[in-house]
Amino acid sequence: MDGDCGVLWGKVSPWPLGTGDNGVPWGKLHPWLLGMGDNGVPRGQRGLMGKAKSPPFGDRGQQGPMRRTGSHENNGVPRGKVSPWPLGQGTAGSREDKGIRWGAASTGAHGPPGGWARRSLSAGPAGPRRPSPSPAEGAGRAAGEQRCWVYHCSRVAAMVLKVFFPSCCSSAESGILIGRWISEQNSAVILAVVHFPFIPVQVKQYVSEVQRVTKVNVSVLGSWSNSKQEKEESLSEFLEDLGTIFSHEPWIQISKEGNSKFWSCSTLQKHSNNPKEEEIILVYYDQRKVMLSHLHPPLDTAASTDRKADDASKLSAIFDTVAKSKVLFMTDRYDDGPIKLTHWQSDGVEASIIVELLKQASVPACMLLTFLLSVISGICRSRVLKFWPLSFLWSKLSTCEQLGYRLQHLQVISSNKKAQNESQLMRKANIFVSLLIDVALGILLMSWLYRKNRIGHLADTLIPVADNVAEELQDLLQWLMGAPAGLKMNRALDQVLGRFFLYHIHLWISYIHLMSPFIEMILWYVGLSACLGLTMALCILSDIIALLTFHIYCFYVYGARLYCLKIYGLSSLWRLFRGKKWNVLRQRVDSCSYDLDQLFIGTLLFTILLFLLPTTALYYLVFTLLRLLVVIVQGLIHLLVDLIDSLPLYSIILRLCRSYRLAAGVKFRVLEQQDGKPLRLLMQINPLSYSSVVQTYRLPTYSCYPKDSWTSLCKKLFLGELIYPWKHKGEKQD
Amino acid sequence: WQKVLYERQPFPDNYVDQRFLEELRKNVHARRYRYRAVVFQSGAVVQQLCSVCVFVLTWWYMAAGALSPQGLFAAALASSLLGYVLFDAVDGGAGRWASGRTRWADLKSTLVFAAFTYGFSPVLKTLTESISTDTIYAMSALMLLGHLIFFDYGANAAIVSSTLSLNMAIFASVCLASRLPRSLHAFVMVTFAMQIFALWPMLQKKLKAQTPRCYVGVTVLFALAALAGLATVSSVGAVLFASLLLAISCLCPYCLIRLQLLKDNIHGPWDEAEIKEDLSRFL
Amino acid sequence: MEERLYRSASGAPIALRPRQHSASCRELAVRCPRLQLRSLSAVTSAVWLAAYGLFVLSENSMVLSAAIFITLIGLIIYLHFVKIDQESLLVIGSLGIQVTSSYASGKESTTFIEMGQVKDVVINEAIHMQKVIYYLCILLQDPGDPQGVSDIVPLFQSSKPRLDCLIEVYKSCQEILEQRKTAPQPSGIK
Amino acid sequence: MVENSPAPLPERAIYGFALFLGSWFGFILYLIWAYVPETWLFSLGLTYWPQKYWAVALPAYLLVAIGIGYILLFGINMMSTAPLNSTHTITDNYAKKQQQKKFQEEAIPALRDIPISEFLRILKTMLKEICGNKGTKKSILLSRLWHKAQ
Repeated sequence: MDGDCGVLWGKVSPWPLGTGDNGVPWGKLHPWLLGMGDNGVPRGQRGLMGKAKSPPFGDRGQQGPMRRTGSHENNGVPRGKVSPWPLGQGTAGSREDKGIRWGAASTGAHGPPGGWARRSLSAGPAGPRRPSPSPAEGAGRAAGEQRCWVYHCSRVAAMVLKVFFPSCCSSAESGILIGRWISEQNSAVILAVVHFPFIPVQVKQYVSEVQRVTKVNVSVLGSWSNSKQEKEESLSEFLEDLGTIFSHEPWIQISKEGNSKFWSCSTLQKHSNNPKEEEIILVYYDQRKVMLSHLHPPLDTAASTDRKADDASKLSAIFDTVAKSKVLFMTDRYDDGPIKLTHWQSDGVEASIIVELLKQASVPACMLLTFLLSVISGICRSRVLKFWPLSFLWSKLSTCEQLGYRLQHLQVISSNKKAQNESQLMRKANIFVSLLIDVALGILLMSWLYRKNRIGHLADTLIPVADNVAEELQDLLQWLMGAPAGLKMNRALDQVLGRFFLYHIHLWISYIHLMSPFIEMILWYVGLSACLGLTMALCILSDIIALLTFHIYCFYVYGARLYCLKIYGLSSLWRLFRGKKWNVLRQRVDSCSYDLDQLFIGTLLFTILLFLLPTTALYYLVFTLLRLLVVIVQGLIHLLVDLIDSLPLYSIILRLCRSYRLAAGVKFRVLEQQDGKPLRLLMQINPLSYSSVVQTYRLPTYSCYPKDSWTSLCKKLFLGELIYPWKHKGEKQD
Repeated sequence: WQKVLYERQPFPDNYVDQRFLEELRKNVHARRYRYRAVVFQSGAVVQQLCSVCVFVLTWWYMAAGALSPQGLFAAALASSLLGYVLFDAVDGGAGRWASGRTRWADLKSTLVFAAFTYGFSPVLKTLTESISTDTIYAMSALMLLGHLIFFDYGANAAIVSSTLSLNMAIFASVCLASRLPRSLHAFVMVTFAMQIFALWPMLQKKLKAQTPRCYVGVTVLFALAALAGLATVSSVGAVLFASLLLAISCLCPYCLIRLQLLKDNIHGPWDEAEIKEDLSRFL
Repeated sequence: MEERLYRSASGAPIALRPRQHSASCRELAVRCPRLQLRSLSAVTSAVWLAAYGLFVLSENSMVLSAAIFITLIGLIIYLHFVKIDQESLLVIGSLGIQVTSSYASGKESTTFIEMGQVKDVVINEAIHMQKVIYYLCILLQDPGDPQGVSDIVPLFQSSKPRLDCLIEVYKSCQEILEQRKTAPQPSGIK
Repeated sequence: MVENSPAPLPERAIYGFALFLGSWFGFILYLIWAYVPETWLFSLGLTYWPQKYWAVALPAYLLVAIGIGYILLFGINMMSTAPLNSTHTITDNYAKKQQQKKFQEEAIPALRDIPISEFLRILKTMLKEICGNKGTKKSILLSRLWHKAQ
């Protein structure tokens, strides 16, 4: 293994690597390598090394042959576009070399030799030490056709280096910058400043510890000098020397002089053959807000795992980095560690003790609740309730639907499973708040209802109202049986229809009178349901309205059926009248030659139906209007219920009070600037608009009203198809 | 110069030279008409106008009570039997043989027709009683006008639809029949309408194809009969109707032939816009 | 930098103010004419006159108070949600494009589009209110299809500058956008 | 089919003639209805006329309907134009189909759409070129554009 050792870097381009040192597969494997550096033993699984064939950063990385000469030059560090890493540093270099060599060897052993050799070959001509004139182009060619030019112009960062600097560190004392280097965007996210004095080995240890915990490639990125007085020559030299200890490419040096707002910033490229000046953009960000905020739209976890590497946008990478290194910020200010850091400090932990206690207490309560709920839902699912008439009834009563819905909610809340991601957590919180408010409103309603015998009053008024409605209907029918509004109706048909409906009303009135003694008792018990929530009470109200206006529904159905029959007959006879017919196979109207007798009978029927249409249409119109009135009242009640059910109150309150928590994106403000100093931007969080908060976190409801558009509703009304406040069975499947 | 746009030429894009109108043609589809032929063809229009007139007259007499339904029924039966015999006799049964229609089928449709009409005639009686008479008249007038417009006079045009024409006539007859005093009247009226609007044009068409001379005679006789009938009701109406018939059969053909001279269609090497979609589905 | 005067599609005078913050950062602001006191007072007095006429007819003082109320509410809504004073476009090479529109009341609405999503900035023409207008828009990259455009973000929607102004903005945007295309890769890998 | 071709056929000519006569007849009838006093008409025995009111009302309604038709047409136009942020302002389904055609070496390239950004870039360089001589015609500009786009 002391010969050539090709290492897989990625797959994009052949790359002339370093000055001939250690070949290390980079990517996510860094933490282990550091670990090896410390102990001389690889911590990671060897097997995984072989999988480096497709590292998560594969698209960005390079691959190429590596010539190991075995020399331990301090500055001879392999660098790549992926993630230059402080490897083989001065002090530890010789000791670490062994371990790294082992790592490389194992890669060679486990990696698939075929693909490997090919890549080495293609990389061959580039040779070591020779800088490639235009890496982007080379990469494109090597990668082949599938990597088209758009990729490069949109994704590959230009010569601009972006430094994301936490604004809380602007007054920190001099030290070194810790953060993550995102090479594909050519940007550095500074997380903290380590103050002088420190021992380099300890810093490395600390960094590797952080890496292990947070799974973020935290590294030392550069130096930070905050000189209150005039610039000290020795300090700046020292800072440059630091760059050789923590070798990172590029080594960022930021210095602030006095109270000047304009910092100077420079990068050190030790191995650059191209000493061209880079443009640097300093972006200040609020560490706390960025850490806590939740960028929208949230990436789908399932879809993002494989695409995350190349598809995650720049901003989400930065947000992700800061959010993941939460642990870094949790260390106490007064903790006496070997290293002094400046970053955003979380406030004390005293209050969280109570929260912890509550958490502990909630576990048994949740378990009990879960058990009860599973029993209830088991009963509900039992087969006895599934027989036809009952199941039909359940599906039509909105109370039952609402009950089932709430049961589901309770199950979600009381489940012991930890919420997997932010949106699930949000959903739980939203459900909880909506349930809480619902029950509070319900109890308020109940306390109002059961005072001063209001139930009795209600019952006393209900019966006369129902009677009154029936009488009004009777009068309406009498009017229709005459000559309503001067319309010319067919007298015979008019009489028949009118008598039929009058008989129905007669039946209805007797039914109401039979019921009247029990109404108050029923209302009293039904009112108790309000303690389950306002929505429950409203659903019961809606059901009561539906039951009390059953006669109107019946009339409507008769009228609609009759009218529908007429409309269909007329439409087909109208086609016959014009000498056309409906072609079922081709779904269109074709011309057709009818026989003489067919024509005659068709036209005769057409005439008769046409002259009878106004009578039927009038009955249909009147009863449809009545029905629509009832449906609108019910619809309003259901709208209210849906509003309470689905409004994501928690998210809205969060947006109101902590608007940065829900971020739609960011916005930049250009800060005042000076010539020769880097451009300074302030990154602020752009909060999500309320409408999109509601849209994103809206809880799904069972929504029992149909989702017809207005045009389709009008069409249905015109054609005499039945409209229901609930969904049809067939539509549910769509 | 070449008539192409894809090559570079030292002319502006909209340039044309002298040869441009060489391929122009005029009045390709124009037809020379002869006066006698046009007058002969206009007989169909005259016939149909007279049919409508006779139908309305019959209804008038029935409504006034001057014509008994039984009498009309007998006359209609007799004439339709005569017509039925004539229909086969004119071409010696060739048309029937070609269409493959049996006498049994004829009898069956007659029976179906009679049964339905007889069964529905009481309904027809009460159907329109609440609708004002003026509305009924307006509706019938419109329907009869539509019948005249859509009738198949022998020209092949998009507007012609014999089914629609017949249906409109039946609709008008049902409307008018519902104004008659009794249901038997209604039955007889609808029967008569069927005869005059459905059967009579079929016989006419056959006559016109087989014996043109005879057809001219029948037309003249029929027109005279209609005029005479109209004269008994309203002399002004008869005068107007007679002038209308004369205008259609004599003046209009002359006018048509004179107007042919003004025809100025141009055809050339260009593509005329053509509507590919079948527009008839909107009708 | 100095302002340059142009006209909007409807003929109103607008001012374009380009500002170069650094080589790869440029801001282009288009300022619409401010709300004229004259037109404001004309509308207000018209509404109040109409209300006074109604008051004389109906002799109900509710009409007057309602008119005042409606005018105030309408003015607030107009200033806060409708009237846009300035629209600006901040192009930061390698970072993204930020579109800001500031309303007359001082409210600002900002959208930031990352460079990775931006396919191009183009001048487009479209039919708008029965006439053809030119407008500047950002084409967003379709993540599935490298040639495709997933969405279009129109710029300067309220001021609607004419073509001469748009060309000016287009050129300065392209200068920065072209940097990202021609620039070699970061030197860290050399 | 006969109906779809716009050629002036003889049958069509006859129906056109009938329409011509009919419209004249209708117009004369309208004039008689509108201008001749009702008593004169009644004395002739022609009693079945609509009210004279409609002789004025119908044309008025028609005019108003035409006005409303214009407004409706404008509204429909505005509804059916794509909004400014729609991708249909720069491409459509047919353009996508053309993109799928493979480019062949040494052959006349297939007709294809030039993406708008490419087009503008070409136009920008072209405009600089053209600014000098204003006499350049549009067709030449387009043909050059075409050659550059290849």
